[in-house]
Amino acid sequence: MENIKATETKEVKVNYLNNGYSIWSWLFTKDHKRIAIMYLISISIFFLIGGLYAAAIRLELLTPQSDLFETGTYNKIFTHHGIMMVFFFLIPAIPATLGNFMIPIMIGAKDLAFPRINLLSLYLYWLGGIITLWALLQGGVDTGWTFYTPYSTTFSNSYVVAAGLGIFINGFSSILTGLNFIVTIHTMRAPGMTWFRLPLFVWAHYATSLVMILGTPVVAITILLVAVERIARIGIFDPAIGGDPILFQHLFWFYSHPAVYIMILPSMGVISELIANFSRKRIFGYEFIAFSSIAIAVFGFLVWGHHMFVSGQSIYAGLVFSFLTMVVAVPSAIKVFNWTATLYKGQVSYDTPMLYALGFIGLFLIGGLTGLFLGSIGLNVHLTDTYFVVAHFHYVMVGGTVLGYLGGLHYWWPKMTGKMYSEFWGKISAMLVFVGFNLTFFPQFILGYMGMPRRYAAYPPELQVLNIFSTAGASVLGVGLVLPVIYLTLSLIVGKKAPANPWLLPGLEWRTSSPPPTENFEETPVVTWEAYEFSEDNGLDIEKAKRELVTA
Amino acid sequence: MADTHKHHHQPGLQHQFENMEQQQESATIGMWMFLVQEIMFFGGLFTAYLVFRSRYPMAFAAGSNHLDAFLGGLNTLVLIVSSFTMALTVYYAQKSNRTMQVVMILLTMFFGSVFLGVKVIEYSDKYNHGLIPVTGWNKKTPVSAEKAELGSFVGTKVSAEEATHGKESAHTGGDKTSHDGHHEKPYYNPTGDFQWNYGGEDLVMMAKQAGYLTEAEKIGYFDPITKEFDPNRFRDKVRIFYWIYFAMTGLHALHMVVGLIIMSWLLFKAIQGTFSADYYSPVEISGLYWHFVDIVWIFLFPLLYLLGRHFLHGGGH
Amino acid sequence: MADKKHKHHHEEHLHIGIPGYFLVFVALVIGTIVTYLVALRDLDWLFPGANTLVALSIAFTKMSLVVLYFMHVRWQSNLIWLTALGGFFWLAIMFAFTMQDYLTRSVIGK
Amino acid sequence: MQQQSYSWVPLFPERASSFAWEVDALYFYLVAISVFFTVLIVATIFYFAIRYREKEKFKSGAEIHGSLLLETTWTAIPFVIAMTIFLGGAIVYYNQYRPPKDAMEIYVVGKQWMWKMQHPTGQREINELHVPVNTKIKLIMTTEDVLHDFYIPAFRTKADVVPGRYTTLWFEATKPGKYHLYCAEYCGLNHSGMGGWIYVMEKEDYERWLAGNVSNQTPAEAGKELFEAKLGCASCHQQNDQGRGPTLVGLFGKEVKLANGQKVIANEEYIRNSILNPQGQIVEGYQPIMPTFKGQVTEEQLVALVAYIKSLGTQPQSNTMTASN
Ligand code: HEA
Ligand code: HEA
Ligand code: HEC
Ligand code: CUA
Ligand SMILES: [Cu+2]
Repeated sequence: MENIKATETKEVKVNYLNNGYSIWSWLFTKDHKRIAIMYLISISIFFLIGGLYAAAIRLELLTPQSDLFETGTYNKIFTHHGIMMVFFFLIPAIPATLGNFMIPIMIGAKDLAFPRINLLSLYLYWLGGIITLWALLQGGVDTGWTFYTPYSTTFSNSYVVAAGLGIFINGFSSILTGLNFIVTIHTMRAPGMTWFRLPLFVWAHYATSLVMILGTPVVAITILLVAVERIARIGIFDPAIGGDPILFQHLFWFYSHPAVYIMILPSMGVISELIANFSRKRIFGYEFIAFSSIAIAVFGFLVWGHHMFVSGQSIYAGLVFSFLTMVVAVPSAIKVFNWTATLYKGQVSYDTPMLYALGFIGLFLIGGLTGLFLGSIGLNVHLTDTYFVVAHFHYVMVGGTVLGYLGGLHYWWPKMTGKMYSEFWGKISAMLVFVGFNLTFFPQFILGYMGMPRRYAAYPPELQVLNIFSTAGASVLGVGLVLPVIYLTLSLIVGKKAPANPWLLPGLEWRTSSPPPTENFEETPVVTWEAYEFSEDNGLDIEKAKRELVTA
Repeated sequence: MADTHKHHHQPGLQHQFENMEQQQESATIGMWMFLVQEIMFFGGLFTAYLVFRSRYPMAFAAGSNHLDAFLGGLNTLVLIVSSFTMALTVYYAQKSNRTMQVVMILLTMFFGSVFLGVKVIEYSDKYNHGLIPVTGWNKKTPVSAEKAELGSFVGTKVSAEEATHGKESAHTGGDKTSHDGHHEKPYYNPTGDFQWNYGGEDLVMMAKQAGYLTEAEKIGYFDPITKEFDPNRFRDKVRIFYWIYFAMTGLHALHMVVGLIIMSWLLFKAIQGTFSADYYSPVEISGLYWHFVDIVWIFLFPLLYLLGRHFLHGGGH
Repeated sequence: MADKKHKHHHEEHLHIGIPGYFLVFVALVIGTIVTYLVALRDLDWLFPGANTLVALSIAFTKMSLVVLYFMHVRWQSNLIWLTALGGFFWLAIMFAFTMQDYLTRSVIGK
Repeated sequence: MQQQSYSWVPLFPERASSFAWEVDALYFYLVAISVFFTVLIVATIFYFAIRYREKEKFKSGAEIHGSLLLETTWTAIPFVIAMTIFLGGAIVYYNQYRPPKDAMEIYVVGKQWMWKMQHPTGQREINELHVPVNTKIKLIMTTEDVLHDFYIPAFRTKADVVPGRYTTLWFEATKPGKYHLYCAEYCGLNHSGMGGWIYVMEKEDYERWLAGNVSNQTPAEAGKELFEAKLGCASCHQQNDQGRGPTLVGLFGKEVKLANGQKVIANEEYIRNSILNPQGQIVEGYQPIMPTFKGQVTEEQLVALVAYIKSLGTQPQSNTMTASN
């Protein structure tokens, strides 16, 4: 207590941002907060690159002919789009930025358990990213982000090895992040921070980390095998030399299905935070949300074959995978119902983060439900490899994860930067994203059922009208997504100074200054309250926080 | 503010931890998580092994028969000894016994190096016999007249007579005479190709009679039109075995090299007297890594060197 | 975790001591030799695949010894037990669900 | 030529196989479930959002922790519904993937980037498949190179073709007409051009077609169709030299430089040879990758092709990448 008062009187507090300005103080930092900021900048760049490729895809598909690009170029464009978005944007998006920044603070620790490994994982991410970018600039890759053999091992004439190497390295970045989180959550919790007092964001990341550790190595070795197979012309995937292309699919999806839960779970964690905090009440069914994260992570490993229903795997395996796919949908349903129930008798406010959170629920709902269409094996036969799949995964990945990510980014922005962003523009862009998104991807469900295959540079003219809608929507979506880049950046310069607790919330991260000091807390906090505790027992000095809010 | 730094007086305590216990616990859990990651990393290869072996057991048996099971077994023992000395390293660190610690680290490193040395011998043997599954990476022998006459019937085009010659010897040649029941032909490999010139027909025929061929083998080894045993097709499957062999043992050897690097660092620190009963967690977690690499080999040895060997030694099938 | 203090006795750290380690070591050596010798015998008269079963059982036993004693899991917290088991369990999942496809290709249909 | 068949329902694919209605029924079942849950959740959210909007700044909401009863309910109900979805899918799939014993067998070979079919009576087709209506047809499929996928949306069915293996697909067409055939597994450069048409014909028409009835087009028209769609020439020969093969615009009568240094005049004989025996005369600067069409094109079709290539003259060709007919 003494400490806080002492620092309050000082003019400029020492925080993680102003305790060193040199470039080295960033590049060699071991502070999880600085690493998170560097990640944030990096993934934003990759997102913009991926977004530019998306724009190119949508422009090409404006007309039925492949007139804007050669078919070969188009193939590279969607491949690059997928690789950039999945491996270099969406997978690290929430864990490496928001997670990296917030987890230690939320559990009352000074840092992650292994700060040096954290920095190493950033460097691996950069190295992987640069190698992959180099491959894309040299001539690109045209295998699709799924790298199916034997096209990728034998027939493709592009930079598969280099891109694969980049993804391989990037994989270890993800593994190390997961490892760090798990250890941190196990050993570094502040006194009194029991497992069931952890914010659900932390639970979600725990589950995510499990998937990272258990799944990522498999895709790493698989991609390595593809690369060696290309270089040495031997291998186990190309049937021309006795190998088996379906084995590749098994190994690839063993990771890449669970990987979709790497993408969605952290976002679900963010949504749990937002829904509870902006309703200003306990989350409904805390344990159920926490355990459903674990259940998703665990059962998510048993369903990968649903990407291979028509691949020639056995019918029996197809049925088992279809069955388990239905089972794994249930924990997601539990979450959705609990979030909805949380609003009941709350004090719901509609700041920008909450708008994103509500948008998330709607869009993830549609994305998840259409996942059931795909998981139903008889229906999948018609739908697989059509735009129905494209629409499904954009609904969960963009409508779900990206919205959750943006919600979280706005929510913690004052904490991370010490500045308030423009609420007006925040709301505008949230609306634009929501509308633009639906306009882009809803027509694709219909296109898919009509039979438009994915990865097509040219398509039959009778499908043009819906494609025009989709492209129009993408432009609105593009504007909606570029806006935050602008006003968030501007807020750093012209934004109001953020108080320690701008929303008057009980979480630990709101009990330290904005931006937090290097060691996160002036003194190690002792936790005596439950997560999302809005009653008097939460030990929050409400009056002081309100005073700050007014003066800021 | 000041009192948060008070722990720094404790040697080896990093700033993010409250106390040594927390730090050590983190290190141990961290290493275990890393090992789980390693299990899955090797797991991809084990899965590939499983899939192909369950389909082509005969080709795998034939392939593993040309690994040197004695050297493989020897290496297993070598690794076990090194694991033992590693365990003792941790023991002596816990006892704060610096001298014995250093001795044990040196021994561990010595056995680790022996292991790699044996591996080099094995690999070069494969190189000399054309068993590396990559074209051009084997020893190349120029076409010499008398060798070309004998010919190898696999991998290169051979005349009709040579082919029959090869077949005859396959049928009449002494099954019991050659040390592993295979028919070795002179090494003739102008392009450095993967050269499987040890037959395999009798093995497959034996298995066929006993009804042991899997569905995949019934298709995989035979010419679709003539329905005869096709040595080229058989060779393709054996090549898969060798590719998996090199991938798995190569990755394992790489882990050994990393292990040796870690041990060198440990040696350096141990000589400085860093480790004691109060602070030995680096030794402990390096040990975990070392033992893990040993465990991988404990499985690689039977899977690659031994399974299927009895097909040839047991006489029957 | 921080509230659950660890007992920190010296004896506990020394685990099984040199004689213990040596016993484990001897067991491992014997296991290796037995594996080698058995692999040369044909055990198919027992049941098909007997050789594989024996070889892998020995390997599992050896692994368990190393994990329990050399890697000290015997004395570790539940978490470490769970982690070690979990790793192998996950591998088993990968095996089982992949093989479920390959082994049933001809069961239904076709 | 037949016109493409469209569904009378807008934005809905034509339904033309015996099990298409099963797939559609399952689809609508799922649509109903989705609408139900979406409306339920969205309406609830809206209701709560308005009813419980913040009335006083920073006031706390009610103290509610959860309810075991509710949790059980909303675990059990989705689980049961999910199981019905699984069962529905399993039944539909089972019917789709077990080929009947008495089906007519057609062989299909995928190849970058064309489909080659062979009828039981020996007729071969490329990128087109003529089948009789109300007849069970089983496709036995493989590929020469990479994965492809034989997809007919109007029949609601598809299956990957895998190199080194046979996969099968069966259907019974129920409505005469002309339907899209797509390659639905990404296979490289011209994946989106690797399509064609399925012609479902009345049984008598099919017999007549088998007997070799041809339509009354001019040879050049017929050749254009062969070139652009049926034989897939256009996948390599485009209106500029960007394709994998040389452009054929303005070829006729030109002097062609061959890889072996020779020069030849591109006359009818040369074009014919280039189609039947492409490896015989390799054009300078190109790889000998053009497959032979010997045995796949009839003499009649050859004539048509030559007529078409002649007709290309020097005028620019229409965009050959369009998937239109
Ligand atoms: C964030 C990423 C993400 C997420 C979370 C999901 C979630 C799900 N996905 Fe998706 N999926 C992808 C990303 C994702 N997917 C990607 C990228 C691909 C394509 C890859 C490629 O080929 O390029 C893909 C492809 C894909 C396929 C293969 C399609 C094909 O190629 O043939 C299938 C098939 O089963 C599928 C199913 C599901 C299911 C059942 C869920 C479930 O987890 C969804 C669960 C959620 C709900 C069910 C909603 C909430 C429910 C309720 C409120 C109540 C009602 C519930 C019931 C009645 C059960 N997905
Ligand atoms: C995280 C994952 C992610 C995200 C966010 C997106 C975002 C988008 N995607 Fe993508 N998509 C994939 C993952 C993702 N996608 C994957 C995995 C595939 C499959 C690839 C494959 O088949 O191999 C795919 C495929 C795919 C296709 C199918 C291609 C095909 O099969 O032929 C289409 C088509 O419409 C598409 C569109 C879009 C659009 C319009 C967006 C929009 O949401 C994007 C909106 C964003 C922007 C528009 C960026 C904003 C910035 C700018 C516009 C630049 C301005 C620049 C500056 C100011 C510097 N995507
Ligand atoms: C797989 C790609 C491919 C397909 C399909 C293909 N070609 Fe070719 N074609 C080539 C290539 C490459 C060359 C140049 C090398 C050569 O002469 O073989 C060529 C050369 C030719 C030539 C000689 C051109 C010249 O400039 O002298 C003619 C004529 C021709 N093709 C006609 C056809 C016709 C007609 C078809 C369809 C029935 C067809 N091709 C299908 C790739 C293809
Ligand atoms: Cu063939 Cu796509
Ligand atoms: Cu999936």
